[in-house]
Amino acid sequence: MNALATPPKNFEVKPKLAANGEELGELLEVSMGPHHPSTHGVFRMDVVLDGEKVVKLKPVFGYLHRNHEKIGENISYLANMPYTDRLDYFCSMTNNWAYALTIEKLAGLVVPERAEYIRAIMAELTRLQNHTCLIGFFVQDMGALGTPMMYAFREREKILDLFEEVSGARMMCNYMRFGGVRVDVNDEWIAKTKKVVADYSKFLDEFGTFLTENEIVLARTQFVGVLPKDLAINASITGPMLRAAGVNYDLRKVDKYGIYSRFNFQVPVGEHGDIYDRYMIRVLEMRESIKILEQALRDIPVGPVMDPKAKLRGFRPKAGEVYGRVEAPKGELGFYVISDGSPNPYRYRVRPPSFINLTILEDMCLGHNISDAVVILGSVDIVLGEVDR
Amino acid sequence: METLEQIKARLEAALPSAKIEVLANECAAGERSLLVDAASGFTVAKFLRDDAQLKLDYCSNVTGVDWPDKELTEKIKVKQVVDGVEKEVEEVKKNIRPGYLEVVYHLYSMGLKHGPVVLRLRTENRADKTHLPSLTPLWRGAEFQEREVYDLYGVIFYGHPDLRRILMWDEFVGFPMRRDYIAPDDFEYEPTPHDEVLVEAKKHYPAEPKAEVKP
Amino acid sequence: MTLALIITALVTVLAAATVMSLRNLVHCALAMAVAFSGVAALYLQLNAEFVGFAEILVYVGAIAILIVFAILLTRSGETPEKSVLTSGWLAGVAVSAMVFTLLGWAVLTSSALPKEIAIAPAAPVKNIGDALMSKFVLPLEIVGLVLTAAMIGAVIIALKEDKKDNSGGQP
Amino acid sequence: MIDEGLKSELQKQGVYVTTLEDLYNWGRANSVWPLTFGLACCAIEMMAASMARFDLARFGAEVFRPSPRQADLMIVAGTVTKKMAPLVVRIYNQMPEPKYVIAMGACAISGGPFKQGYNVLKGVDRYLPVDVAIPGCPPRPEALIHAIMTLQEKILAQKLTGPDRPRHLNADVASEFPVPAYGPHDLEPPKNDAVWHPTVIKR
Amino acid sequence: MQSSNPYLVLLLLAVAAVGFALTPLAAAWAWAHFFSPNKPGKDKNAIYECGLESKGDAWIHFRSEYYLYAIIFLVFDVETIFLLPFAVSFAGLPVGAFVAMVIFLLLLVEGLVWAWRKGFLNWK
Amino acid sequence: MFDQLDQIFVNALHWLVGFVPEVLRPLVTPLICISFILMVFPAFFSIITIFERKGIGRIQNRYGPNRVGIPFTKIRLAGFGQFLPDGLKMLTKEDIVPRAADKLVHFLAPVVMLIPVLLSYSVLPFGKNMTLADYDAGLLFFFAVGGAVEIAVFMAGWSSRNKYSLLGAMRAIAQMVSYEIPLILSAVSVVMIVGSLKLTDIIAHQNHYTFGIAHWHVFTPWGFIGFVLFFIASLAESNRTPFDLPEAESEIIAGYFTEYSGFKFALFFLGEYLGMFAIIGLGITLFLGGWTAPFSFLAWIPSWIWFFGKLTAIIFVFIWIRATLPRLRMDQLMNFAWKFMLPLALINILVAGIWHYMAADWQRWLVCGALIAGAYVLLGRGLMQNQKLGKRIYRYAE
Amino acid sequence: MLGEQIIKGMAVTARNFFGSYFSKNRLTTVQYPEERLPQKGNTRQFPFLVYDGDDAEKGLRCVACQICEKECPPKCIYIVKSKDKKPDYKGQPQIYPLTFDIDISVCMSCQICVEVCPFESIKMNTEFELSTADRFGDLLLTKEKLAKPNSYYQKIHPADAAESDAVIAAEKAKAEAKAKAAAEAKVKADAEAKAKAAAAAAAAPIAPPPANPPTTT
Amino acid sequence: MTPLQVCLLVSAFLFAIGFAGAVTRRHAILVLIGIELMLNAANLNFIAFWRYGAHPEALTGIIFVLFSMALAGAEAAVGLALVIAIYRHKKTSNLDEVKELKG
Repeated sequence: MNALATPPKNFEVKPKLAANGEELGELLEVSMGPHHPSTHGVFRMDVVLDGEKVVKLKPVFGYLHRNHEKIGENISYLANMPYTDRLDYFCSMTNNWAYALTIEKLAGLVVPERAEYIRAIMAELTRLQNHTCLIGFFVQDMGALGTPMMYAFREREKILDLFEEVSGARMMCNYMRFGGVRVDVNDEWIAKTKKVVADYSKFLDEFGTFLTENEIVLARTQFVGVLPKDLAINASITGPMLRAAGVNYDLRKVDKYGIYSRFNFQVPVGEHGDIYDRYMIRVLEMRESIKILEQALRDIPVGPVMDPKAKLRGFRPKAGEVYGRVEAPKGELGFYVISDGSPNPYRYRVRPPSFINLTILEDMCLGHNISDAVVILGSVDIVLGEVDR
Repeated sequence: METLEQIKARLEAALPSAKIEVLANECAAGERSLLVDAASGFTVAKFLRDDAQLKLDYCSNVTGVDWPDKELTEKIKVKQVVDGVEKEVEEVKKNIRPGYLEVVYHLYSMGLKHGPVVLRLRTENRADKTHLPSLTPLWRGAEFQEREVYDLYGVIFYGHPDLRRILMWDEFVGFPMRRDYIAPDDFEYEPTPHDEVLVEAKKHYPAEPKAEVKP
Repeated sequence: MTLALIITALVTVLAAATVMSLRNLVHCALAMAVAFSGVAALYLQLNAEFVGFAEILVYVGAIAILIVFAILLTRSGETPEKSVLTSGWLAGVAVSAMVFTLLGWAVLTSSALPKEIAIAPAAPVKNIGDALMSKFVLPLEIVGLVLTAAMIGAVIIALKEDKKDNSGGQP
Repeated sequence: MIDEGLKSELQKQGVYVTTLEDLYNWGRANSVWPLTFGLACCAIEMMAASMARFDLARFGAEVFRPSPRQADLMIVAGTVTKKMAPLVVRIYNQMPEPKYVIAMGACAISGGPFKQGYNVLKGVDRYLPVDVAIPGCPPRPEALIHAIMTLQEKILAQKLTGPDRPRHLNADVASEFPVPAYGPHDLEPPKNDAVWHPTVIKR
Repeated sequence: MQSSNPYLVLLLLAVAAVGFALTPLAAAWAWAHFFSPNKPGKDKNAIYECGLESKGDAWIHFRSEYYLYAIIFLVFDVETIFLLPFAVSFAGLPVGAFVAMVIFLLLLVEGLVWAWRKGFLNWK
Repeated sequence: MFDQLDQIFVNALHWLVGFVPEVLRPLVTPLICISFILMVFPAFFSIITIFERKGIGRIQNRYGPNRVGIPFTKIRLAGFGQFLPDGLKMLTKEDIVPRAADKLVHFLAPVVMLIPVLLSYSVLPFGKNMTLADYDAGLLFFFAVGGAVEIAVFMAGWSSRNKYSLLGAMRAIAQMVSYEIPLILSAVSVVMIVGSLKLTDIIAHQNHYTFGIAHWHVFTPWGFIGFVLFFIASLAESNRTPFDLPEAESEIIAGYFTEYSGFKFALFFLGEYLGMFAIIGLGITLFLGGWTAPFSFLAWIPSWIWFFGKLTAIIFVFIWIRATLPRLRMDQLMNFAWKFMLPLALINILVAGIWHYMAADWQRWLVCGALIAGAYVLLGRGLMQNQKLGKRIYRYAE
Repeated sequence: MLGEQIIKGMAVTARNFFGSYFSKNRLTTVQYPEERLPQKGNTRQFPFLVYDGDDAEKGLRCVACQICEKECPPKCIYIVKSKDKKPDYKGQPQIYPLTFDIDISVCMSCQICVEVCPFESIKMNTEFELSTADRFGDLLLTKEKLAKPNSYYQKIHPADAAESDAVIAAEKAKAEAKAKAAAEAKVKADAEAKAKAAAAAAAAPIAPPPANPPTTT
Repeated sequence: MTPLQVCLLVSAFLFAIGFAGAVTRRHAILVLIGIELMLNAANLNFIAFWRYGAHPEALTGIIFVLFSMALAGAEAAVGLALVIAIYRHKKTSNLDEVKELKG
């Protein structure tokens, strides 16, 4: 558009010089991704290697930039709901919730109690399946043939069955609405969920024996990719990654959105901030999720699931702006919406946790082996739909 | 947490040169924001981050907003001499509010667990004076988000360590998230077109065959 | 028997000639592996089984790898040099041709060479072991010492700079 | 339209060609190794299809090869953005013949829900010849299995000789497609006219 | 199964291995020649690098660690050609010979321990 | 009768050779044997690939290939026909050689890969009297040609001129080189006790029974740990998980054969598997009594069945490990070889010496066992604690 | 001890291996083309149009109100209204869609069209075996391909179908009641008018104002 | 020609080739390869003379070759290490250039 706006091109790779000014082994510039088995989609890292050691790593984004925000600004508030499913396609329920929460904040809608319970149940189920799959993925990045992933997906299918039963779709649930949820759950479903949740701890036990103390897993993860606490806060890291770095910051406790204040659960916190901590924090979080689920399934009240004031069509919130956020499995998922009173948002912005969690990818990978870089990326837990939007 | 007015007062006391405004928000949530002039944006942000009472050490969300030129109409009464007689005449005056780009920061405190404080910075216009200070030196978390704002809106952050396009390719020209961006034309096959799409799609329809004169 | 010997000899000689005439160093190293295999085959023809296998183990399995690594580490494999030969190559070739003629002449005409003996001697590993651990214990220990010294020396020579760097240049 | 000479030739070869053709097609159809190539949401369902519940392996198609050199099938699973499209085409070009493309999901077929976007390619078939398209957003894993079965049927019906033989058996048809370049707003060219022949629907 | 020349088997095996590798390659070539022609192209025959155009050369100067391990390997490989005859005749040897071999091994191990202590065995 | 069955192949060979004129016999006999090997082991390879895919499938709670059987029929053979279409397809796949590659070396690499691999089959005893060539230094020969595989791997990786290939090749060589030493040293202990490098002698040494139990070397302390070392090293030598770094999919695409397509790729696959069979065969010979039966009452089962049975069993363990474990990192791999396996193998040689010099009673077991176990635990702990690895306790924030 | 946990991990995989021969939970594969998963309650794939009765053309519930077209997030519905009208199930004359196309190569199965449809006419199908080699031919579903009888709907989503049938029945009843009431009122009014007319004719010369017809909402 | 003569001729040829390579080629690694070839030539002589010599049972030739191999290995290790070290300093392993740079 103007001359000033010409973007600078890729930065030059400057070889790291040894102390005596002598060059080390020649640097190898390798592009990992976008078509790479372990970059969780079309993520790309431009890596500069010295031998196998990473001396520079630049993430390259945009290979899945599908203009989510632009589309969101061109369609109505309701029509945008199914698009949020496709942000973090593992966790459509929490995406739905974050978006619904934001718009409810904007329009001042009140969610009935039963709907809040259902939302919490769905969110925690999502967290369970997301964390399980993540562990599967990242053990696969470590080189396992996929067996952990198979087990993870085996359990995931059970949760997806529950989602499908209620919302109709396995992944893209499009389940929540402003002021409640779309469909009520029945008792049969609750009974099924109880069974899945009860079985889940058994599965986690087995998964734990399989992986948690496996010597190779320990060797590959402990003291690798350490993220210091201060850097984590400064770099706006959220979610399990932040807690693994030792910061007690869980939006379910801080913001107490939904009805999380009613549940009795704890926030596990790591010490070293390495990959193993990130892994273990997720495992422990799953245990806490199971606790929440048990309480929620026990206490769920009877009642309506939609705010009677909420309108499906012709929804026009008052002008203003709002930022709403929830603790999605990957971290703080925020939506920032500016309304100008029309049926479409004026500005619609997603604050994707995994995108911002990637800020310090280079810091974590420098000096480590290329194999570690892959595992570190796996432990960040990214989903490209969310990173690039 | 302090109210925005209190923060504003303390800021003004500490940084007299800063021009700070509290913007209203009419919607249910009522999250108001601090509008800071670009020149003192960095110092204000640093104050917010380092102040012991605020300790906004966590920059959650950075985003750009595009406000194109807007025609504002207002009715004003103007005294006019009509036929020698002074009269009050109502006149519709059209103002063009010049457009600008806005960058919004949502700041929280992790230690004190409060927030958000919404910080806004505005560029002078949307064409050539789109410079703003980068807050990446204060919050690493803003790095990619500012890059994104640069990529999609064209705000140039000075002080940013690595300001490049992030989502679009390097050869791309223009800023696609601006409201006046025109998407490239690829409407060759649109079986279910509507509105603008229909207009675009029609451009691709083959020319009507000339009506043949049948004997 | 002699025919097999001659064929093996020809292969070896050809491979060796190839080693010294190819431009690409990696090709040279590979041809060298073939040449050493040929030498090993010659040993086998000469009933020296253990030595033949050891030749493969040491030369093809280890030294060839070492050379290949050295080629990669000095970035010599990628492009052939502009001029492969030293300035005085003609003299070198002449001298070596002379050496070969001389030796060949000596070999073909000498009467001091022993005639082929009827019973081919065998060198079972057990005998080698016995000999090694009795008569040749001292040389063995010395070889051990030399190997250790070579290892330490080579490691120091090859890695000194890297060591220095790692103390100071951690990212 | 087979000319007479060729026809008799075919009849002469008859049995031999048929058996060879059947064996060849059978071999290809039952050993479809996909490329490890996930783009977006659909990739998860693609993985789910190879997982325990649906088990793509039963068809011998679980050998996901990470290198295009060893893969037969490219499952374009997810949104192809304009930034990604040149890479998709290049990876496809780098696969050895015979190779197949499955466009999995709405985005890969037509841009799907995201086709309004400025950075989304409206269908991978603008640049690549798609063999099978699976609608759905995302399609169920069973749908992917169904698509692979459809592809197998398609392979089994292919002719070894004759003018209607598939591309890879014909020396005159290129097996590479030009890789689009990044332009100031769009890819250049925005579509490959040799591949993309949309029907015209007038509204 | 002894033949007149015991090593003929090796030659035959090597030839068979080459034949075994070349036969299917020849068949594949024939198939390609008669039915499915190879169609090289600009992109197809480019180096694969995750779908991007390959930047820089792969043939670069590697770090010296690899060489270090090759050296130690060479030394131990050489050592085995002494160790194996020793092991074969071990049963008939006096304890002194065993001790001599242990000393020989210790000499090598000393080098290894030195490298270990100096941190050369830490892969970087 | 059982002897007949045991020697069926040997007798068949003699019978076949009987038709050949005397002059040609030295040539024809090995040729028949070689063609036999070339038929059996590739066939075994094809079956094993299906076996592996199905086994991994079962471990992962699914079926694995179960549809493809005999072509043009509805017979499915539970999917055991899957290798046929795979082979057919690879045969008819286009062959791509990168433009920048060193074409000659690129072509030769898969061929060269097969030579040492097949050569190593010459000394393996597949059954009683079923050895192609029983050299006096057979074991050394095996190790010598085994080492030559590295050259083929290097050729493949280097000639492709692909970054991943080259990284993979470098990794492969470094890894194979490192694990060859423990491999050889763990075999040395066996040689010390047996007193021969001849593989038939080694089996003969194990082919007698006390209380009906065979004297396999694995049933002694030094033999057990030797077997463990040999097993791990053979995992590494055949590039199997957790040592599959040279073809680490999640890091360097497909490693040194990234640029190989069509049947050349299949040859690498074949070469790797054949190499794996060979090295397992050697392990069986050294520690698991080769073709002998574990119990005297089972000795009637033909020896070749025992050999292939043991081979299959160990391959199953390989598959099992492959389906279970993640991969090590390069430095850990090297550390493991040089700082754990090599010292342990050296100690094992010492223990084998002690075992030889001590009287054959329980004290010998105790001393050797304690030495081995102590060394194992200490070295293992050193390896883990050196990196401060271990279980962690987590706290909960309020 | 080194390797202990690895062995434990291997025990887990071994348990799964052997378990896969005995336990259904350990062998979760559903061999798709032959076996199928039972259909989940609300499962959805692509929309279809419901019609009552046997004739797709006549019984189509859709009245071409174009709400779904407007609300569809990816805009994959295309409707052309008819110029003429045909009677709907209530017997009222309604316009109907001349063209009703859904491009399922774009559809994101979000179900918003179903939610916003006031006429219970668009519903979600469960059919997913739609993969095709002909993208342009097979993936643009026309009205003919979309129209499915109500009985089909009842089969795939019995609960929802019952609900929607109840809604329709209620509306129909309401409409009938209304029509009946209107008819009755008309009859009554007619009768009254007649009577009054007669009476008036008989008695008075001035006719009273006619009674207001009963109004419903 | 007796087998011994064949062996000796091969050995002489190997030696000559190795010598020619070592003298004429510029590349340091090739020089080392040449030296290895010469060593092999010597070894071949040892074995040949052991095979056709007077006292084969003494195994002196064999043992000597084994030692010679060990030393060749040591030589190769150190020599190549030197090449690498020189390369690191001078960025070349071309002997002519190394000489020039020295002066």
